[in-house]
Amino acid sequence: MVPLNYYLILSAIVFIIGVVGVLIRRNLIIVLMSIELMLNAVNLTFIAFSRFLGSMEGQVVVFFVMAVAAAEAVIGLAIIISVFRHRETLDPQEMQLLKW
Amino acid sequence: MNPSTVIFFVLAVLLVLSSLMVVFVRNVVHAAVALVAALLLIAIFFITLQAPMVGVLQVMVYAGAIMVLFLFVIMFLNPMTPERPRRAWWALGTILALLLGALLLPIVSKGELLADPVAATEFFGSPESLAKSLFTEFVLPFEIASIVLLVAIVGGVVLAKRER
Amino acid sequence: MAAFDLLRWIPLIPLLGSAINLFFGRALGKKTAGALACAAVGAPFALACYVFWQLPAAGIFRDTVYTWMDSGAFQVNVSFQIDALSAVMLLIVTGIGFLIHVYSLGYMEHDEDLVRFFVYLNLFIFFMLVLVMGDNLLLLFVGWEGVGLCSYLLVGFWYHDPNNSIAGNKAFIVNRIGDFGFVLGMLLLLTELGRQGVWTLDFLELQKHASMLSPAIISVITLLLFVGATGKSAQIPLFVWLPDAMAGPTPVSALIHAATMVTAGVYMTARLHFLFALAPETLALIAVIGAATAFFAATVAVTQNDIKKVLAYSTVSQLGYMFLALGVGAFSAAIFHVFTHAFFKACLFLGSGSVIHAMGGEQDMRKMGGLKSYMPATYWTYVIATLAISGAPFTAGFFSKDLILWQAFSHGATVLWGIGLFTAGLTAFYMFRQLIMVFHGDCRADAHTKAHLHESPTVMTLPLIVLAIGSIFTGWLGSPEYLWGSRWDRWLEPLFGAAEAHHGSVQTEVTVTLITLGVVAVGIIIAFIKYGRAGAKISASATEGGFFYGLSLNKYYVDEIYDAVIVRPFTACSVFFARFFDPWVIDGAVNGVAATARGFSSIWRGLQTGNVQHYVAGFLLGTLALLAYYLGQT
Amino acid sequence: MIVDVAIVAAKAFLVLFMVLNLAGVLGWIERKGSALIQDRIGANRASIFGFAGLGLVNTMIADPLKFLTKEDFIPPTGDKFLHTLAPCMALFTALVTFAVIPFGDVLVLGERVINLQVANINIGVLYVLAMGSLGVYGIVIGAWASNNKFSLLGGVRGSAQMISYEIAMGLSIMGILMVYGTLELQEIARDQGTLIRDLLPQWLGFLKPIIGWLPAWGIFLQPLAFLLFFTAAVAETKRIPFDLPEGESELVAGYHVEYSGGKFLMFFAGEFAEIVTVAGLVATLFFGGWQIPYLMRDGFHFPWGGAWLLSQLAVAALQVGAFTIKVLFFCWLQILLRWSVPRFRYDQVMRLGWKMLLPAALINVAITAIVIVAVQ
Repeated sequence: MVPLNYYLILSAIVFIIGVVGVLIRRNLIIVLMSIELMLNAVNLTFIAFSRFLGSMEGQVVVFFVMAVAAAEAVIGLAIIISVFRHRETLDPQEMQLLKW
Repeated sequence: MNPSTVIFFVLAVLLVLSSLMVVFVRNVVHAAVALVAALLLIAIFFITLQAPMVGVLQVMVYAGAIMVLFLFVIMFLNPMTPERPRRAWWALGTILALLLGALLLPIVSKGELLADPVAATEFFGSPESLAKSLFTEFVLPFEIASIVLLVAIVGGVVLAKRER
Repeated sequence: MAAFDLLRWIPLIPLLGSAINLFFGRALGKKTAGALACAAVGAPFALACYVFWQLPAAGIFRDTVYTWMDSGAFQVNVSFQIDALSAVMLLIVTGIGFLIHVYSLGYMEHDEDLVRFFVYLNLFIFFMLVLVMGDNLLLLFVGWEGVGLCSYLLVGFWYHDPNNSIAGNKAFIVNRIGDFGFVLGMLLLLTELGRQGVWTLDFLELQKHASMLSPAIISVITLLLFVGATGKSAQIPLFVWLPDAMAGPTPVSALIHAATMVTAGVYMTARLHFLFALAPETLALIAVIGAATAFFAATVAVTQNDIKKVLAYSTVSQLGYMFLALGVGAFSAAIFHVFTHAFFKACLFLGSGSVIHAMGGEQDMRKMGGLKSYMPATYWTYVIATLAISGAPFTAGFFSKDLILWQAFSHGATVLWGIGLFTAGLTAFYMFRQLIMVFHGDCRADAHTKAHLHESPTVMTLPLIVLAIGSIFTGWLGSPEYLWGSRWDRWLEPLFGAAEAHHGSVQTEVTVTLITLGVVAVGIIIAFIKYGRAGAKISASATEGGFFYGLSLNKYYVDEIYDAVIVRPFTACSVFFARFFDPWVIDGAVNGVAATARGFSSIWRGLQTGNVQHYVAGFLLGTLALLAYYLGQT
Repeated sequence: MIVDVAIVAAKAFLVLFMVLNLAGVLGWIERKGSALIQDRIGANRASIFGFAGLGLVNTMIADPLKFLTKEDFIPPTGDKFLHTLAPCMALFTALVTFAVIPFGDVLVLGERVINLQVANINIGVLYVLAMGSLGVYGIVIGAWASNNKFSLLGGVRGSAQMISYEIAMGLSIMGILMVYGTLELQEIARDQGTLIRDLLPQWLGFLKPIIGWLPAWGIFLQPLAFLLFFTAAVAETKRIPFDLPEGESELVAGYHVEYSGGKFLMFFAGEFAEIVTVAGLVATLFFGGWQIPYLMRDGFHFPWGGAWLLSQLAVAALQVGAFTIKVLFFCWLQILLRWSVPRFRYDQVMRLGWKMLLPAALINVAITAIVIVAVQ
């Protein structure tokens, strides 16, 4: 049986990789995908805890995370499409009109 | 090292590799395919952790629907202008992420190694057990989730519709 | 005391009527809206009659709807209460209100804004009912302010003419001064009683605990409350708004500015009689002001040429009588005069409205005359009401005014009685002057108006007839002891109790009455001598009538004096503040605060780059700090 | 342990072999069938050393050979890796789906109980749907990797179409899941062995003589679901009348326009494997799977009395045979459909999926729920 810590370390690594993606990539679609990666890293933690604590709650939470992630992806992609239509770019650093 | 640990490490290495590809590959489609691979690997992890229902749902929802949507949008927009990375920002981001790792890893790796405290039953993780918690204890969040999805559908249509 | 759930519907029905007409009135159409508005007052009248019939058995009805505010020991309920006094006012408000609503159907028939008119009118009835039915001073004040608002809205009803709006403003602002006194008095009462450990504004509670206050405090409180009463009931010095308020439609003048709202001050004083009875100085002042107002307004009324202005000053004068009665402690007599006055003054106003309606909007009496033959119903009802207000024997005014004069005399206020007596003569004179100028002699109207002269429709004459009947017989309820005795005093006895002990013998009383009748007769005769003769000079101007005539015609220049002494300095002061204080000090402070905030934010706004990834980095930094803190803890 | 692995491997091999060969056979059937429908001869050129008599065998061998010997062309501006990955994914998802479809009841050999199904997992239906949803990647990635406008258009069309019809397909299965109360395909197949008279409640007893003798197959319990599922499944295979992603007359060949040789063969075989899978699913979900009416584990028991006892092996053989015949029938039905119906327009495809199938599936679920509550 693989110990719980292994899963936690693995998901921490994946999570950090996702963070890096969100931080440095200049393509909104990849940023969004990195967010999905982070969500999945957290999901892995939930499932691992669910298994090792013998509680279904972790799996239920993952179920909800998936629902929310689906909604988030739909809205995020719709926003990307409408932004791309207006500005012909996917670079988040060029979308900075919303400031002082 | 028993077989399950070996399988774990093989899958873990693959997962980390595909995750790295998602973030560092230039081509958006390659990144998306790498993400699909990562999601499938995570689904396999779910199944090995006695969550087959969630695992299959992961394949259906994430790999089967969300990522197709991503690919669809990528093809729809077909953004071929290459990114112009900024070195300083890359360095900063990497340093911050490494710092996060340095702080996070000690937390998750310490503490006693739990080794299967609960003998997982056949029932655990099955559709019945998931449904039981979903429709009793979590029925309100479940209904709210359905509303969230409805709102997302409407919002997606409104946002992506070309205004006339 | 008995609980009675039906009570809340008495004010609610007019409110509902108002709301329905407000939202759906236009869709319903004029006829339906008008009928609805009338029904919304008629139904409470029926309820009021039922309540009145049931009242003797119960003593007091009370209906607590809900708790309005609950602050420590202090609690105010929205709660309605009917006792003998409220019941009388309730009948006046709903009964006469209903008649005037019906009358308005005819009077306002051709007006574009009929629906709006009825919305206001129903709203007024609602607030007036809250005023007379509230079981605490605060609820009374709500009604008090509400009727003030409706008065403002209705005076300026024809807002296309700026003069009407100005008159509305004047009514509102002058009332505000009085209301300020009212609020101060109420707050003082609350805090002073609170200091004794009784936090209440409930009338019954107040009555129970009134004796806990020191006489000096009571004097101050009652004086302040009386300031409120002078505003609402048009007494010196705040009477100036009432003549101008005649700019509103005539039914409004009849309902608000003659029968109901302006008597609110009298009602309030009577309602708080237990307080006023403990403050003899205030009562004395009230008596003096009442008598002075009565006399003063009567002298003005003598020379006015506007048919409604005469009635307006007459109203002020009659209100003065009421306050005279209050001042000598004859609360029952004051309310009795409120009751009879409501009938004959409403009748007079509606009659004048009928005349104005016939004359096509003309209000100058100099251009009338000889209308007797054109509009008999209006004429005869007008005659009856004129006789009643003049105090002709066995009319309503005879009983009520005589009672007041007798009370003044018997309480030893001989000088005030003398003034009242003289005023009675003046009243008879100017009322008959008006009657003669409007209905007798030759018609001085131009040919066009003459051709259109007509009797008013039945919806207008019917209320007149009912009110004329009331102008005679309502007085019979309060006949003196030497005739058939007063049902009125017996009705109000549980409330005002032995406060009204009659002094003096029957002989004296009869003698006093005869003197009054003599003075009244002299006034009538002079009126006929001066204006009744054929070819009498009707049109007089200020220059040819002598000094006093001019003084009276110009209302003693009170408006001008107020303008010079109060309004102009006040305006000058406002201008100073507007020009200098506001832009430099106030705006400077506000702008300074804004500038300070902007100055500091210019330092920090660099953080808001608009770049999502920068925000994510900030996010991450925060997470790192939290994690580091957590690690440091363990 | 090793024997178990060997049995599973054998079953997997058997199924793979059968499906792939069936795909080959279907290729020939399609050629000949279309020729029959269009009143021509068709597929008569393949000959082995001049011998053209064995049309089926010849074509089955000649087709793959032809593909495999052709040049494998990759567009120079395309993406080499993904171009190769795409057909593999298409074929893979089509083949692995069959793993959970049972082709027979259990076979008892001595002490060993062999489940005639490659993998018996308790969420078989979901697995089918999940693999079906992965199938879209073959198209999308292949289309994009070709770097061709036609193929990209085909890929976009394909992904939209497959996502749309997946929903209707999943919801139409929902009725079946509610009726049989399980996600296991083997369980579903087993439950269809009962007769309707055993399911009828007391107050519907009068129906027993009329329909009580029917087996409780999905087609009888969920007729609407069958129509919806079959339509959606055909749309998922992207064949006429739903072949918008290929659209030969508009997009040349759609997503596989830049494919040739072995990779094209994989797409080609994947498509036929999908047909077989759909047929297997339809048979399992709605037509009793391996069930033959009144055939129990020990032989036939007829509702009107009487029995015909059979040995266990014979029963197993009968079951597998019945399943095969059902699968073949539905394969033939799909091919017949393809050559009988014209292609939809794209908006019609979308309207059918979202405005007709989806609401109908939802209504079906609602009605099923009400009926289930009423019957219980």
